[in-house]
Amino acid sequence: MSATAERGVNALREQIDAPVASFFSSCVSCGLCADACIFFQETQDPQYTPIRKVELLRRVWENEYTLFGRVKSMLGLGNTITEEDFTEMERLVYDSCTMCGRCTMVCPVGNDITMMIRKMREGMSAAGHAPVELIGAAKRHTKGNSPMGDLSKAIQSQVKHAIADTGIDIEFDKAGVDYLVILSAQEIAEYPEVIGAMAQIFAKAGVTWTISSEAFEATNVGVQIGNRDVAKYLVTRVVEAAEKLGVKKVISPECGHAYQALRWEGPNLIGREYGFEVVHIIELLDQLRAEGKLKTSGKDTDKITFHDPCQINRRGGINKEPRRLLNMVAENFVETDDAGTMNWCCSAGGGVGANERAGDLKNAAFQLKKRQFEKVAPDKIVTMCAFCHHTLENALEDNDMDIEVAGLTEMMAEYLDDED
Amino acid sequence: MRNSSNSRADLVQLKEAVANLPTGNAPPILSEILEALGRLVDRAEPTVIDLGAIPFTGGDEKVLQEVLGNGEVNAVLDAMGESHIQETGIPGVWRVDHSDPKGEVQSRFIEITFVPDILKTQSEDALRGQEILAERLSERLRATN
Amino acid sequence: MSSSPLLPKMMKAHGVSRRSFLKYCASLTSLMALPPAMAPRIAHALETAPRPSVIWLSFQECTGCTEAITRSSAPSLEELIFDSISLDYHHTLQAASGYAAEQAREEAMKEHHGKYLVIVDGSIPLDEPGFSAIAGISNLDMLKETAEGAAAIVSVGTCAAYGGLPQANPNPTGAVAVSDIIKDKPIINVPGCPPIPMVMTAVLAHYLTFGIPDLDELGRPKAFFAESIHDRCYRRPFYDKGLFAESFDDAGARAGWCLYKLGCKGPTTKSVCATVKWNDSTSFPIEAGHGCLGCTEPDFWDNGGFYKPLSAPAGEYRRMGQAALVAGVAAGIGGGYLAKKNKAKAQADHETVDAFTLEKEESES
Amino acid sequence: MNNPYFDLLMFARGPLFDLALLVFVAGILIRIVEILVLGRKKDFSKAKGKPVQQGIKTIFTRTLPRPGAIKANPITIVGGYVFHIGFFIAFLLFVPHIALIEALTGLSWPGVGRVIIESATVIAVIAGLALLYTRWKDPVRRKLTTWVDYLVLILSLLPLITGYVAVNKLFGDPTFMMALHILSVDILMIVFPFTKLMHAFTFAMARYYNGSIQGRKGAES
Repeated sequence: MSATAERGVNALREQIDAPVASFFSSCVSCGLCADACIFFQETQDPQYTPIRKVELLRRVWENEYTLFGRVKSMLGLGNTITEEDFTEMERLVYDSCTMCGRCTMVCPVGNDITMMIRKMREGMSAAGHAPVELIGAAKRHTKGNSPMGDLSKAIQSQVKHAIADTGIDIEFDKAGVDYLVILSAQEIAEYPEVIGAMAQIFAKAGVTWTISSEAFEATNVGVQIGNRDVAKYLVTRVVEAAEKLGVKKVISPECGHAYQALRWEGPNLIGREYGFEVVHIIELLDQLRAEGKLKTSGKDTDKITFHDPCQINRRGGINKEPRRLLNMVAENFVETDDAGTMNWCCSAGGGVGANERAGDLKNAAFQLKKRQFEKVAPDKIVTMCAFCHHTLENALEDNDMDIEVAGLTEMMAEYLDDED
Repeated sequence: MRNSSNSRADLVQLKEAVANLPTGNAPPILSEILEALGRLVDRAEPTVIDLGAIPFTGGDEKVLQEVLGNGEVNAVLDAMGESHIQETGIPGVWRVDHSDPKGEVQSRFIEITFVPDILKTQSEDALRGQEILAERLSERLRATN
Repeated sequence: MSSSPLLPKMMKAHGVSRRSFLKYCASLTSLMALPPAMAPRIAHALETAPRPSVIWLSFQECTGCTEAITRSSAPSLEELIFDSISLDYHHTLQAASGYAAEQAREEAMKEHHGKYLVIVDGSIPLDEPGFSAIAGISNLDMLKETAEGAAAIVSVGTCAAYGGLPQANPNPTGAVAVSDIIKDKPIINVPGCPPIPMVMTAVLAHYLTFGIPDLDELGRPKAFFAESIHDRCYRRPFYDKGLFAESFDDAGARAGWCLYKLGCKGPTTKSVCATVKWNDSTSFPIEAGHGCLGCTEPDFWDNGGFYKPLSAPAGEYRRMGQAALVAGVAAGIGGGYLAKKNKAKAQADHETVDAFTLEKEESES
Repeated sequence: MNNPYFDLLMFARGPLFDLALLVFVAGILIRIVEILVLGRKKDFSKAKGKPVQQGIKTIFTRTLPRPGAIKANPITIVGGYVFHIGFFIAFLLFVPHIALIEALTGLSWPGVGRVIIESATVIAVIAGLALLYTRWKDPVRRKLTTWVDYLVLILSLLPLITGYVAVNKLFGDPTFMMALHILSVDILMIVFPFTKLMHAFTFAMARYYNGSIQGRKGAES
């Protein structure tokens, strides 16, 4: 069993439904999606026009899902898909798209192009045209417990550090608690402070929680690569662990695609509703704030701006929450242009960051962010996605920009009110 | 009904207002008249201008009237409907307007002439006049006898 | 048989002054958009036209055209002009009848061979000669025979000009227009059902004075058939303002709004009805509250219904639309079913993939 | 004698219109029903927002462009608006057209005067030509555009142009121009279901789906 063009076409075939059919029926090739795309913006290369990236899906739809297309195919006028077509589309679908969702917002007829890219990747991956780095990550995640490989030891030691730092006890696999905290590999490896931060906030708020020793990692390379079998396999681990522990809610970490995978795709991948609810950590913090259980004292005097992670704000609906929280702790909070729903991607989401081939494109795309940050000239950029955090940190450094990047949860914990 | 008759009145007014907008055809007609007067003076050559042949609205008529004014002669013809023959304030320039028996204007002319032909008694009519008068006289004679 | 001009005598007899006649000719000249200086020439041509200069043939017709000219109680100048030049052979009007009448026609044809004008009203049946015949002579034969020596032919009325009502679907008599039969003579079409009397006179006057007038592609004198009724309609401002009568007795109709929606054919009908009008310039159909039927245009009987708006479809659109609704939904369900089947098959064919089967097999080198 | 222009007009209003109506109505229904029958899977994720409401809302709200979009694509957006608005004013508010729709459906509404109709027509044609220009000149659009797209845009402009010429008797025989006008509409109706003109109907579905997908997540759309 190996990847073939035929398998790819079949995967595309499986993806077509009424929304896709209505989208392709409605596209008038106006090209307005181009300006919404960070890669087009920074290269002005028309090949990066988003709707062009889903051409193969469109062909399958036209050939096989419309009566007129069937007649056309029968007359030999159909446009069949070959191995070469997949090869040609590979860089468009994976290298020049972070699935940021801006095109979906601007399309005048309302086409969800981003959703179709996700579907397009199903076909690409099934045909064997996913980037090797993503396939590698999928293999590591399947064999181990994170796309970085086995992080079992790492999580144990990071939790130990957190306990030591905060003096708050954190128990693994504790049954009967309300919340299950899941982290992203990036956090475990790079930003473990978030564990202590959560422990402090939750202790103050009286939230009961635990971490699963089996499923402590929330990322899902299956969603990025665009393969539902892999995605289902990975999400099932989390679902099973959560249901085994009997928690009421699972906390999705500061990670964009993990939120998509866990909260929105997951139930559909496994084909049933969860026995628990999924909340994003920032949603929970804002809820605690509203309930008066999250109190802060003092404010950061730095000039702070906020970077909206695409998958959490634009495609996840969490927009006002981080701003309410940030305003509690930031004295000098300034928004960049387009902040909020139409914020520009950090330049490396959707698997682009891991894709070495896409390095130049990624750098080009970051120039847009760079200009926006330069205009605001903040001392600190706060975000709520560890991968955005990671990308911005590296890109700022590469561009010789001395701006600190921080996670919002950590920042909240820093100004937590100490009084009882 | 009230509304529709109101709007009707409005529309009739509008229609008239639009119909009476000057087309700008009066000035060229006036220069044409001047030229024609020259021909009349120099060579006794008359000219007739048909105002029905070009767009010529009430507004244009007003301009014409302002420039030409009223003259000394004003005749009304009763020949299968009225005709108004009027010398304008510019001697030698005449207005000749024919109406049908219902009073609808049929044709409008400007004649640059010493006297419009239509005013003259036609010889055929004069002949008939001679006959009629003769007949009437003989009838009178018979009656007195 | 005298050929001395008759008009001056007739005018005198009817107490019409020459001044009235001159005035009429002036208006006629203006109507035809001829230079005003032409008026005396027209008057002269009409006054001195030799008689009999005209032979009037009536075929499949309703006498409406003749009626139109002679309709008024007081003699009009049109009537006098027609009478003075065409009385020699006109079934309806001439005093003579039977053999004497036919003899008059034959004599006129012989005497004025190559010079007389033929006026025709009515269409000519081709299916069966007996459908319409005069003195045992079929219309077809009479037309051919009379046209042979004619200088020109004037087809008066839509029947003679284009076939008219007799030709209306299903055309039971096989009626045709004069121009369908006579190909070698100049033909002036003066369509209308009936034509406007003043237009008929004007055409005659033009012919007598200057010969054949400028004709459009349908053989009509351009002076009278260049503009549509719509262009000169007094209700046009309502059309332009978007105010339309919805029925013949609604407030809009009473307020004189445009009759387009009630089927008025003014926009596609060329004639001077709206300016010259009828019955001594009293009115014309639209002024009387009824839409134009389009009677100066060929096939006006069959052009999609008198009371249907011009923009309404003229065919079997209702049945077509219903069929399309049913067929569209049925085919759509069929298409959707095929699509669903296609998807179900794709799902059945799905090979479950894992991270280790995402790559292509190494191609054997 | 026949008036060939009138015969053409009657052909365009009669048999050809019937055919066009059949293709238009049946074709559109096929395309729409086929999409609806295909359907979509039930979404098992727990909704945060209100997918149905937001879907319906998005059908309307997506009519307005995002702030800043006009600056990036002035011709496409402004031209697109003006073309659509002008086209629909000329199409739906001109009384002879209303009479046609009334004959077909029994529905009727008041029209507007000629000044508005003709201004709308002229402006729509200018906008359409601008759209054609940007399609040809702009690299993004040029790369997306197929010959059918050019054809469809031109075919959409023809009824406006021929209608204007016919009503104003600019040139040619008015009856002939009217026949051409109706002919151009017949052709537009016939190509409609097979081309991107379908967006006139499916845009509502697309916007609904977009809105409902985003709405489920409580995200903007």
